[in-house]
Amino acid sequence: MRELTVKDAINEALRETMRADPDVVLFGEDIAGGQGRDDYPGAMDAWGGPFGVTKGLCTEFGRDRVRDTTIAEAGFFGAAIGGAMVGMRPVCELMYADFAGVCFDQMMNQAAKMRYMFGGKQNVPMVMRTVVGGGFRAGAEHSQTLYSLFAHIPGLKVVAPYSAADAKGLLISAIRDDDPVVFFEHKRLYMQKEAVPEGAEAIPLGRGRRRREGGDVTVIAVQRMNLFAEQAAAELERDGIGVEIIDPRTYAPLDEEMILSSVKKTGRAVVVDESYPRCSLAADIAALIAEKGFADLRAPVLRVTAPHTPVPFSPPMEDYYLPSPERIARRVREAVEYGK
Amino acid sequence: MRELTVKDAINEALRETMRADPDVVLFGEDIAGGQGRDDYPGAMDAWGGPFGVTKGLCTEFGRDRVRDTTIAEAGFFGAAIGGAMVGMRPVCELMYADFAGVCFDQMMNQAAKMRYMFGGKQNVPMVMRTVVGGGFRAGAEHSQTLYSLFAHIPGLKVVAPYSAADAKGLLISAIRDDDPVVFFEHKRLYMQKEAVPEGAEAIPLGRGRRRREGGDVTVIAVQRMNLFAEQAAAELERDGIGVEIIDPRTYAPLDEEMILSSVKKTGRAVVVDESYPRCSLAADIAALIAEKGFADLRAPVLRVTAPHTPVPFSPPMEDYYLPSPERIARRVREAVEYGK
Amino acid sequence: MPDAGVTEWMYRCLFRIRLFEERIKQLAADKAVPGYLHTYIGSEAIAVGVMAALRQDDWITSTYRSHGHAIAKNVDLFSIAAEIYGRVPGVCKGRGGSMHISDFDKGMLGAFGIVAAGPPVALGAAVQERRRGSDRIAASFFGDGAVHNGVFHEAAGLATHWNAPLLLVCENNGYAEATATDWHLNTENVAQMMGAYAMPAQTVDGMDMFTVYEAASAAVARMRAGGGPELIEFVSYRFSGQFEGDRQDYQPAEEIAEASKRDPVLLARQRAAQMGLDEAALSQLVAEVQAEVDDAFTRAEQAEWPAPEAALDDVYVSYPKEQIDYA
Amino acid sequence: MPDAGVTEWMYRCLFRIRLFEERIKQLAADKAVPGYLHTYIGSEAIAVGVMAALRQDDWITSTYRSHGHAIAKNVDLFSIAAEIYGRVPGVCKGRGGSMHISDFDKGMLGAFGIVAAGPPVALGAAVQERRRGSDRIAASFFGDGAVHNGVFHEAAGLATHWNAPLLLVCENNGYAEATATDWHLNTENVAQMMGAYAMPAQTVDGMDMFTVYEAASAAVARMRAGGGPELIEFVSYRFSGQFEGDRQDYQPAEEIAEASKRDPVLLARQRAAQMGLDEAALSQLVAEVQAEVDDAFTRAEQAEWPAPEAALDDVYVSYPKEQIDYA
Ligand SMILES: Cc1ncc(C[n+]2csc(CCOP(=O)(O)OP(=O)(O)O)c2C)c(N)n1
Ligand SMILES: Cc1ncc(C[n+]2csc(CCOP(=O)(O)OP(=O)(O)O)c2C)c(N)n1
Ligand SMILES: [Mg+2]
Ligand SMILES: [Mg+2]
Repeated sequence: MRELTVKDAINEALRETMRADPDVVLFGEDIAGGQGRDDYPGAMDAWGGPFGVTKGLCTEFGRDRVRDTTIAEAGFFGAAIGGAMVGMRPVCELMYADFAGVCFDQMMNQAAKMRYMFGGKQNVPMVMRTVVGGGFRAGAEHSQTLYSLFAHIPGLKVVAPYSAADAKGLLISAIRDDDPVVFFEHKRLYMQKEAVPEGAEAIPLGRGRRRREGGDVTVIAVQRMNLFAEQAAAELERDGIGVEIIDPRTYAPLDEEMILSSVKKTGRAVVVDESYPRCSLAADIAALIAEKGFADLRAPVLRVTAPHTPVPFSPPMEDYYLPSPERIARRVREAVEYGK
Repeated sequence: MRELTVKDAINEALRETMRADPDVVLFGEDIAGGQGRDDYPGAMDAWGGPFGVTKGLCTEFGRDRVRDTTIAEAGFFGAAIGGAMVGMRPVCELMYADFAGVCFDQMMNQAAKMRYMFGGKQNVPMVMRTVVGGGFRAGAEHSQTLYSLFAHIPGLKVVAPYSAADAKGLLISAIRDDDPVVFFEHKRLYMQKEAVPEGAEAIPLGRGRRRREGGDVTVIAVQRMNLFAEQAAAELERDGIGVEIIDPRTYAPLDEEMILSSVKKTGRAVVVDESYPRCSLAADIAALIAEKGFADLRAPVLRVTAPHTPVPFSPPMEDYYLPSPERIARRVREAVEYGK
Repeated sequence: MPDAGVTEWMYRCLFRIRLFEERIKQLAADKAVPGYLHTYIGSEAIAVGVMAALRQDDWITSTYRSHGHAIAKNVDLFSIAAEIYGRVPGVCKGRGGSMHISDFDKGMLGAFGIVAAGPPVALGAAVQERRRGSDRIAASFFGDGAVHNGVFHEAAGLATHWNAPLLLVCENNGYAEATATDWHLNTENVAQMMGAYAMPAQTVDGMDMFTVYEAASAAVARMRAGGGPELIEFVSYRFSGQFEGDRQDYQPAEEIAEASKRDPVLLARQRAAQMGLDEAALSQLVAEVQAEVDDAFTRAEQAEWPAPEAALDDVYVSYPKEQIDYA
Repeated sequence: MPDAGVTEWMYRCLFRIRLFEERIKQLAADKAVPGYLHTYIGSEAIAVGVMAALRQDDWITSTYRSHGHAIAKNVDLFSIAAEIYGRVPGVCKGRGGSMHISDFDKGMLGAFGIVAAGPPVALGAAVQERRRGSDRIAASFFGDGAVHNGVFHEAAGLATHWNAPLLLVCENNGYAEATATDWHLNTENVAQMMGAYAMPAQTVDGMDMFTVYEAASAAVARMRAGGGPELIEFVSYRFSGQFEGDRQDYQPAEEIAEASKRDPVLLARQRAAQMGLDEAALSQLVAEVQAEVDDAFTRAEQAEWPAPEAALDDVYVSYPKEQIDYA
């Protein structure tokens, strides 16, 4: 099977769903680019978003379906919600998740609550695509993950894929889903490659992926942290420590069964999330294990997260800030040595 | 000592700090009321906010220091931040925490990050006062707690008092604090009374309050849940189950020591929070115990929270939705019976 | 001018709202219903006139002050009353309450508790209808206070940009909560603000339902023919408090008295004869509406309460049940 | 017209910015510095002219395109370069980077990565200064694209409401990212939008630093004397890409060529003689500035890296250390 980068896999998922359904419409800032200069060759699709993820879609589908917007996120997210209720399947790009604060009301109080609050007569089948993650030297306002702000809110579904095939299959599901879905893309994963099936094969939301088998410790890794967990696991294997890596892939709903059955086997859990530590996905998953997996636990549920600080810019500080394979390995060893 | 309601205790804390410091300025919608009708007797201070918490302050301190604003939360929260950096000590009211989405960027990316991001030269000594909580039949957009959205963000301090004396002492600390503080007030607690000291006695942020001693189970209760925990504890006592109730009072920073030392004693923990379950304070505190208190645990760390749904309006549904003394008691019994 | 059928509907609708809201005030005084109650008394002509200019299949967004909009969108009175009581036959199954009366099947996209949340939502529906080739339009109702909120401006700017068939209906009822509109506006009126978006805008009397109808009809006709957005500011007066229980200490007695001279119901009565409704016909119509309202509330009061567990339904179209219920 | 001292400062400042940014472009091409880089080339006259009209103790807010504002606020070039390199002597200790160059001690409230975050912050400082009786004012710099964001509107409305000494400086450089300003605006220009806030506003050439200075000085004088807010839209051109690495495929060559004829540096050179700076004086000044810039970067490049653990400092004024570090 041909390999694709995460970026191209997402582009393909959008292209295929747009071909299949004329009501799939994209909104975002410079998701095509060149607005106002269409008569100038090379203007249209000059950008495809800051990372080129949507490049080429405007050329194929036109400006009606690939809508470059003004810098009015609350406005166009609200519009996507309204459109979604009457037949549109909007895919709205929030250029960086760090900007969530300017349109959070639309997601939290409208998209998430309307079906419930108004008695179940209407749905909001929209997707919010947004870019997260540190390690890009992008500073405190272009590096946050903020998964948990959305996972906290009932009514939203939350997806954060690690690999290219998962990104494609899960985005297809997200667009076809009748509920609002927040789809996180990690800027440091865009160029990662994986064999990706041709055609529109959906991967159902709510199912995790066991990325590595192991008997001693279960490592639950959020999005990019799967990369570091893999590196840590390889090193630990040399010391005879078997690490099982689980990528939940979606966080609302969450594949509790896969997590708990792995912990049943290993008796130890380390949750890795590059987010802020407080009220994070790491805390959420650790609490789940401490409640429903307690009987199986032979060691404390450990977490590897960022410190309780904004994301620093300077490389040495940011490298220290982010979870590393070394820190993951250290925590895994702690879990293994606990009580010995 | 005279008794005060939570509402009056908050009003007194504001009044006393405003008398002591002319740079304490209040912003909010109708925190006085009657703007444009000052010539009409009874117009000024007609409201004092929807719950009358700030009533009378405008009459004493005038419109320059008690500023009724337009419905532009992002604007006046941003202004409070700017003022705070140059000598003001703004206390900004967000009428209901449910509106956090319209000014979340100001709190998350400006108030919380500026000191750090710009190298530590400036501070943002502001307070955001906001009203939370269910049980008021106020529906999905006027009943949320949303504590964890703010507790997730490094740079913010988070306070959620239960009792009148705590409300006064902690608000005084919050206003005097040189960091941005989010101060949650529960609408169903405003009329609760407690003996409150005269004068400006501050209660330091970061210290919990042990509200009840008990040897069998530690119940960590968030804000109004202390009321229900108390009721559950009284009932459980009749069956010889000793419940220790801890009110953390502040959540960033969190009194980890008080929580962990109690769990060390009881070996069992139940965390009660009326918030949504995912990535909530309940999950955060449960994860803390599962990591640092594991060795002491004799039972799973249990949680009592709202279900993963918006807040319903109709009384039977809302009563079912909110944690109840019965549900707390059931969880406590589960913890006690675990393994027996 | 509306034809006889429309005219009769307008009178019926006007009285439905007024009599419905008067009952609500009574129930509020008696503490007979739970929750916040925001009545529409004083602005009835706006909902009636605009809805008369719209089709049933046009979309609207409403606010926490939603009763009047829902009634004028022909949402059944009983299902509104039942919702306010929090009962099963309520239009939102008791999940919304008075602030969220919205019936999607009748063309309501939502009734929002967040000021200014409606305009962008209505905008999106307008955009989708037009790109599909339908001539349905969308109207968004909001108050004078909402025009200071950034979301309103973002929606207005995008509406012009997309030439969307969006009617922005600003209900200027003189107050935003306890704050007077003449104080909170920086401009003479709201219409003047729309130059920022190169959007046609006008300020119109909101007390006479026929004046409202004329202004709205002209705008709607333009939009059906492919035109873009327009804002109409209708000037009315908030006779009740911001919500029931508000003592209105800030609303001068003379001001209220002055405004009452142009009470929309009074004006409608004065124009009845001229509109072909004689005394007898009018009082018969009012009697019929009163009976309708009485019946709606009597049945609502007796309607069944939802099962507590119904709190767990309708969060998602699809989601694992055990991840909804943490009890 | 500025006096001789100010004029010389303006020339120095203009070249500081241009030569600094040219060095940045070079470093970006060589991938010699980390992170996003947004250069100010084409808008130098705006920062120079406005800052010349302000006092050092007036407040400003900047954006992710912050180098020019910081330089014109007399922030030391070395500490800016060091920040961009992420080194200890950086103005933000290496915690901010290129997008967040801000020196509070020099009157900068912040340089924000969020579009339109600045205006309300500057507004608050303006309000506090005035209520304290100081005559300090605040100026907020933002781009043409920011005027569509709701926060901008909320700040503008409140500024009029509070009669705050707030100068809104809109840098209309022809593009918001890859989107042309003539496309994204609904109006002829940005100034036209301010009628919504009854705020004085004008559109002024942003290429000639003396024209900028005159316009800004008049507004500042009004504010020092107790006047309220004003918006000035300065029209410039973005010669570089949105950020370094942007291929600018959407900026027509002819357009760039046309704009270059009014390059702020070119115009300044043309006016030099008239302003009392002869050829010799000017080239000497430029040589001095070049040396200054070279020195700043040479030292910055060699400056020490922060200790990794410095990531944990300055989050709060007071907070338990063990609750910051979860490593
Ligand atoms: C974003 C937001 N801020 C504040 C409120 C609280 N609030 C509810 S109604 C209201 C006044 C609205 O006034 P107006 O827009 O004139 O509408 P009216 O109530 O007069 O119909 C306010 C401030 C809210 N619901 N949402
Ligand atoms: C709220 C928000 N939305 C989007 C962005 C991404 N973004 C950064 S710069 C920019 C364009 C701004 O254009 P303009 O205001 O004209 O300023 P310029 O870059 O031209 O100086 C955008 C969309 C952002 N930083 N913040
Ligand atoms: Mg009003
Ligand atoms: Mg620009």
